[in-house]
Amino acid sequence: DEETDTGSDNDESAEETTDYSAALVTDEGGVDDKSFNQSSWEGLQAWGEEHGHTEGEGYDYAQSDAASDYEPNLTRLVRNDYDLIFGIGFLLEDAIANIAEQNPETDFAIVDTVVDAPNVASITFAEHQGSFLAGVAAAEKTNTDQVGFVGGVESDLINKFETGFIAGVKSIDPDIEVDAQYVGDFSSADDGKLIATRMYNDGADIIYHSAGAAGNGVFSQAKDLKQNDPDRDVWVIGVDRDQHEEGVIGDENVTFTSMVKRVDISVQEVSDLGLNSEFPGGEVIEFGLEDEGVSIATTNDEALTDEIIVEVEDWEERIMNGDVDVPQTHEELETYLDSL
Amino acid sequence: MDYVIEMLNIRKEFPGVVANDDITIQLKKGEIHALLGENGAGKSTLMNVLFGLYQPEKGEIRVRGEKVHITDPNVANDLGIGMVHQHFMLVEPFTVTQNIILGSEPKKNGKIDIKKAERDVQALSDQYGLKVDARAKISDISVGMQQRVEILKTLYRGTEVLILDEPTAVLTPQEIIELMDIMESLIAEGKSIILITHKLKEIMKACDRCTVIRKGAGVDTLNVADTTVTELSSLMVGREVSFKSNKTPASPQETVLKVENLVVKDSRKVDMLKGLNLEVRAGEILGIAGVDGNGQSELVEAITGLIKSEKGSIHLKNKTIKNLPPRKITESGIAHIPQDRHKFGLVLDFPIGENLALQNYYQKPYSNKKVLNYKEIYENAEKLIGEYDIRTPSAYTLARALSGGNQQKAIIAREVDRSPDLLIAAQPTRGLDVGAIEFIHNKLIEERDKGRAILLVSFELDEIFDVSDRIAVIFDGEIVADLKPEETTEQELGLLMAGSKKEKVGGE
Amino acid sequence: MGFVDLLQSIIPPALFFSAPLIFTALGGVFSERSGVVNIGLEGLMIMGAFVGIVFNLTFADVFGAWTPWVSIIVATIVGAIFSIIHAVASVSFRANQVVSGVAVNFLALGLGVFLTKQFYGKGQTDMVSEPFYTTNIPLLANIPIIGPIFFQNIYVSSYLAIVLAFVAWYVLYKTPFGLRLRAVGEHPMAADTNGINVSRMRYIAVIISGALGGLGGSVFALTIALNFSHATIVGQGFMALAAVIFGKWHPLGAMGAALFFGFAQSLSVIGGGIPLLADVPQVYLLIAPYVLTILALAGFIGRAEAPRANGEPYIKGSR
Amino acid sequence: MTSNKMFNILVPLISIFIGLFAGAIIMLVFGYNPIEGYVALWHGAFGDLYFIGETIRQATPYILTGLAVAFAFRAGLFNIGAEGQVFVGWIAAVWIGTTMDAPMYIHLPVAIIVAAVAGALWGFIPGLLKARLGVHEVIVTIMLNYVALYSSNAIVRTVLSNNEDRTENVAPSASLASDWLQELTYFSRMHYGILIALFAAVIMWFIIERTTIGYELKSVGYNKHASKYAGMSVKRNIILAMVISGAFAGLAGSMEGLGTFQHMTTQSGFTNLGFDGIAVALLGANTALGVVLAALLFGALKVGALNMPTESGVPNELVDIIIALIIFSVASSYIIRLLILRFKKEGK
Ligand SMILES: Nc1ncnc2c1ncn2[C@@H]1O[C@H](COP(=O)(O)OP(=O)(O)OP(=O)(O)O)[C@@H](O)[C@H]1O
Ligand SMILES: Nc1ncnc2c1ncn2[C@@H]1O[C@H](COP(=O)(O)OP(=O)(O)OP(=O)(O)O)[C@@H](O)[C@H]1O
Ligand SMILES: [Mg+2]
Ligand SMILES: [Mg+2]
Repeated sequence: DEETDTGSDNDESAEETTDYSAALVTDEGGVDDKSFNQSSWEGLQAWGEEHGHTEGEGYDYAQSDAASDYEPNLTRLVRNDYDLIFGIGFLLEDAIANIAEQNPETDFAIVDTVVDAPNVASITFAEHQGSFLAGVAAAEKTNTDQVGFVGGVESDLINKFETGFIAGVKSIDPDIEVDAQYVGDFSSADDGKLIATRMYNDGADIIYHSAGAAGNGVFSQAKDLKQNDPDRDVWVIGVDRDQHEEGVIGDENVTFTSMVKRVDISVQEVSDLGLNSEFPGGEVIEFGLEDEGVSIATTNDEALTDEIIVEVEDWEERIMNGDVDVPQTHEELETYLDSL
Repeated sequence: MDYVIEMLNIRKEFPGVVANDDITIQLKKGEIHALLGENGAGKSTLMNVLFGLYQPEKGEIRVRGEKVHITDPNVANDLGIGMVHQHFMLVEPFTVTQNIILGSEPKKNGKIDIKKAERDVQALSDQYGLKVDARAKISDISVGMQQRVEILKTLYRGTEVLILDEPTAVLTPQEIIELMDIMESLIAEGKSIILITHKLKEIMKACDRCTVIRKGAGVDTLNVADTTVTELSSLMVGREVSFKSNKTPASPQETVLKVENLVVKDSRKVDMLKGLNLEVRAGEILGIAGVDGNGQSELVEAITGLIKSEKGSIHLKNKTIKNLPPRKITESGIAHIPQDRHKFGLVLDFPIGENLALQNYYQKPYSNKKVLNYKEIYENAEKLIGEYDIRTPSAYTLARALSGGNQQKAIIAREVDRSPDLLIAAQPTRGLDVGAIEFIHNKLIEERDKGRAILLVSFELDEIFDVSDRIAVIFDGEIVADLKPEETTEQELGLLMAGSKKEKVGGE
Repeated sequence: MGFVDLLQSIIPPALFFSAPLIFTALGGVFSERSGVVNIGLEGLMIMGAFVGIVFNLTFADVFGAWTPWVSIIVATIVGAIFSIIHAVASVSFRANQVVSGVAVNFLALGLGVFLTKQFYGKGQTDMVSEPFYTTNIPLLANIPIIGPIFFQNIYVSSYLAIVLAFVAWYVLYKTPFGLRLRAVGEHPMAADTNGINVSRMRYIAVIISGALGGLGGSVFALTIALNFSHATIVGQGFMALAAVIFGKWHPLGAMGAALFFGFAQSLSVIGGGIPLLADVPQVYLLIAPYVLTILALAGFIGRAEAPRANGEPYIKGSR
Repeated sequence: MTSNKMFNILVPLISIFIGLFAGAIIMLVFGYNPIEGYVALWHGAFGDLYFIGETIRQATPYILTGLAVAFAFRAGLFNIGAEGQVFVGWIAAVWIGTTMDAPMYIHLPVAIIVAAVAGALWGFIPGLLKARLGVHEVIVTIMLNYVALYSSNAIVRTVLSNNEDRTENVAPSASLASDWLQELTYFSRMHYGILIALFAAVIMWFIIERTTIGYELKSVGYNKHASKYAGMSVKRNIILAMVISGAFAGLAGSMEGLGTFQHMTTQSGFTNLGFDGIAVALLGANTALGVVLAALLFGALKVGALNMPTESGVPNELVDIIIALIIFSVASSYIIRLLILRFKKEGK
């Protein structure tokens, strides 16, 4: 079922083909991490097909198995004459900076962080804003006045998720407790499950996770509680993509909502800009609530009731208006909470 | 034919060695048949072929007249052949019973019926007067008892033909006498025995016939009644061997080693030496006689610093060496031929050349500022190999590949060559053939004559009598007698060693 | 939080955390008791997790609620088969057993992810729809104090692990097979001269370790991770190996060690939720279980002697 | 002697062949073109100077972790902890690299030495526990891996940065990067560390094969009792072996910190440099030269593998499978020797 780069007799190309090609380099998650790597690859695939390319000719990806693989992967794509190369994830920051400097003729884009170089477009997302809305929804939903946050490895990025979420919860009701804990890595599902067990035991009924594969443990625990007591309210808030599927248990679903980050849209958009010779080199493009760069999944409409959605939309409004400045760091969070 | 076993024209090769070449041996029912040969002559190999551990390249084996293929020990067991190996085949953490039943366990509901097994073992032990404790752990029992466990193992499997590979090398004189009795009762039950030994006296005493092999080839089979020790030894070695060392009387000089009131505990905190006193002078050989387990190894290990001494003092030429690190002690002038050559004496995975440097690799000229000088190391090794007639393909051969006798010679070469003030030789001839023993005894005497003090620990009364200038009897952690060999008898010594007669020693 | 409450919140999670480690460590005990070092436990768990998940995804419709059980059985069987590679290399080919074990780890991870990509076109499977769920053990769960601690919200697989540890103990210490297996690991030549087929015994032991490793991996996947990817088994096999040694190569010891890891981990997670400890930097809680293990070893567990012939290929007639 | 030498060359070559051959069959079975796959692998590893540079860059830490594991093995110890020792070496190197201010001829050596010392310390703990209390080094090193991972992440965030995910870059005076090497290799990240790694290999060879220290370590590894009898301190040697082993792994960490990355980020899991080092050591038969060659092979396979999906559509996990098969084959050298012998006999 695999396609190779020989014989490109793919005649389905609806649009006229173009010369502008784009590729991406994943971080260690790989293109099928069910997270932003996958999402960006889906975006690139869609873009490629739209413009009559085939994989390997016109669009492609390179997967990294270790941090040291980023640069060779980027370089190889440069050598293969791709016009635009994405680095997916803040982990690639340095690699992009280096390779962009070495290859001023090529366009680069970095996702989730900022690289200051004329040929690099920085794509960031307002995860804190999306997480804030998730927090609002959680606060509206919780019956126990206690919710949880499980992070992978503590980092600036994951802190944005945490602080945004806490701010959202507290904006609704400062008395709701938010219990935040980090796994220490992104892979230990067992530790993730231990943490979720503790949080649910201690009375949390909703856990927002941003812990990669370790987050599996959160789903696993929520589903187990649900199985044993279908009437109990246990919820998970997914991250990056709509994790509705992960929450399925029989006829129920423990995924309350997900903080969706549309890396695919950003990849498509930046590629299009490049194609139209409008590549935003040197610029930082933040994808926020406006362009649905980040949003709250509404798939589980039973759980995410209309009232909650109304409330969420209300806060969304306020954020977009600039009435609310969502904190991104722990310090900002302190100030924000004091201001409540 | 009334042969139970016939091994005809057996040939067995190892890479580079023909261990057995066209050897024939025939065992009559109800006889004790000795198998005699130098170290490395191929005795163990031949018996391992019979026991199914090795497959011969050529030759034929018949059991009770029928041609058989002994493809593994199972087959041998089924044919009623049992073997007690030179190195015991016992699982140390297991009990006596577990070792004996291993491989043919009595069962009840899928579980080992350990009660029944223990009863059976005890009954069997009593039947042959083996005095074995069925529940003891192997690691807790004496070597002699371990050997009886090995014999029990074969009896338990219904052995008709018992192969004993150097059973007496590790036994005390008392244990040897007991073993002889056991063998007699086995023969009385209609079993047959092949006995490998280097002790010609034992052959003369216990055996009916004897097959001699030399350098892998069969030499002859004789009726023991019709031969002499001298004939056997010259058949085996190919020359005359003298059994009495022709040494001159000693002329002891100053005291080299002085041990006073030494107390040593073993790992279980039991006193093994209980205030022991001892003196060895330059130019004399002091033989320590005693039954195994009376503190000999603790004495040696305490002097050499391998274990800690609790109380008392150890002086070497007026310097105290008690509880110094082993290296300090060796450097102050002690060399040590250890009792357990595989455990202490050699690094089996080092080439023989590097083993010969084990005590001096850090000294000039073998190394300089921590950098080894292999040229010097191997030149010295070649020299020792030649001088001590160590039979090895080269100095680069791993020690593991050498025969036991040659391993022992390598250790002796290394230790003696250091010209120590005091040479401690613990069981230096264990398992060696008569030729090698002669060589080593002469070496010890030669060293004595050079003015060295020699402390000889041996379980062999012959060796003690033959080599020592003075005999100290050790019993229960103390020296209980200090005698001149020419002024005592084996009987008297035996009584002293058994603790039934005590003589005050040591002046203090 | 009262002491009973504390136990109630520590023990059940510790049990689910420990169960996969117990299974796998028991496998390690069998293998190493027979004299075959098994660094490949990690790989065996990966294989088990992969098979357990793939089978579960494929046959959930067929087996319904029995799917997880059938899945772990299949994973056990495949684990057993997979481990034959280690047996062939280290028993028949006299390979350095550590090397062979390392290769098992590489092979399992490579094969697992490679096949996942072949089967699903992506490097990560979906979540299974029929995982294991916790249950209350009838009757026992109602015992006061003990019930809530040990018999409520427990994965049956955790009990299976504990029961299996006792079975392993019985097999190793009470049956002819166990006696032979241990003899082979202590003194293979002695076993050989007693008519025991050393190679066969070691093959059996390694295959048992493969079965139990596969079981451990699949239980991990079906109770905790719920899907398979390169990040499903990351170090659990090594923790199981540590449990083997910690437990002094004894089935009950290994179980104890695995439970200890579970408790320590559970405790450190609980610590993260205790307000008193809220100001303690998280790193201390993260490293606590591992430091605790080292302290336990140094403090009162101490010296551990491996089976005497562990790691040495048996060559007939060598000295 | 000579035939032994022949085997020592032939066996690894045949093993590599077996691994690649089996890999080809797997590719065929799953509908890939093995020739394309291997061409892609080759291009990815040696396609031009850039990739050669990257292969060497990747081999650099592998050499050092391989040496670390091999060194401990020679003394009869199993260091599964190279992974953690890499972390502490890395963080220590970056610590010095970012905080100290000194001319290069002081700064760089200090950073490298401190990394080695940090790794050595991380090896000292299991060494000490083994020597004094008999605690098995395998468990302790496994546990310390986790401690190193989590601690170094915490240090990156709280000590070496202000709650950020990465440290500053090390000062140029502490950098192993080389403009010259980079230009030569079209900006690969190959750095002077390779010289340090090769030098370390020479050191290892020298210590093990030429010094009394190595003689003692090997002796203790083979037979503790005989070593004690011969006056060596078994405890001291166990500790020393773990310390030197840890130092090599610490150096590997400095290669990442001062060479490849120039900084340290929080890590989401293990780097695998230490675990792969076990395979490298064993593939290299625990000898210095063997480790260097095995590390180069590993580096080439790992770097080359990245190109396989891009150029030939073959998932790069195939390379893990190939590596596994090569290791199996090397491990089973006994049987390969047997086959060679038989082959030769029949040939005659
Ligand atoms: N497994 C083996 N591999 C290679 N060579 C061997 C092996 N076993 C024995 N040999 C060699 O075969 C020859 C005969 O050895 P064997 O052990 O049979 O001697 P032995 O007569 O029993 O000697 P000893 O009296 O020292 O026990 C020796 O040269 C020995 O080195
Ligand atoms: N030679 C052997 N090597 C390895 N395992 C064995 C061997 N013989 C038996 N076993 C195993 O040991 C267990 C008990 O074996 P079995 O029931 O055959 O005992 P047995 O008939 O009393 O033994 P035997 O007749 O071999 O002395 C079984 O699990 C069997 O698989
Ligand atoms: Mg963990
Ligand atoms: Mg012999």
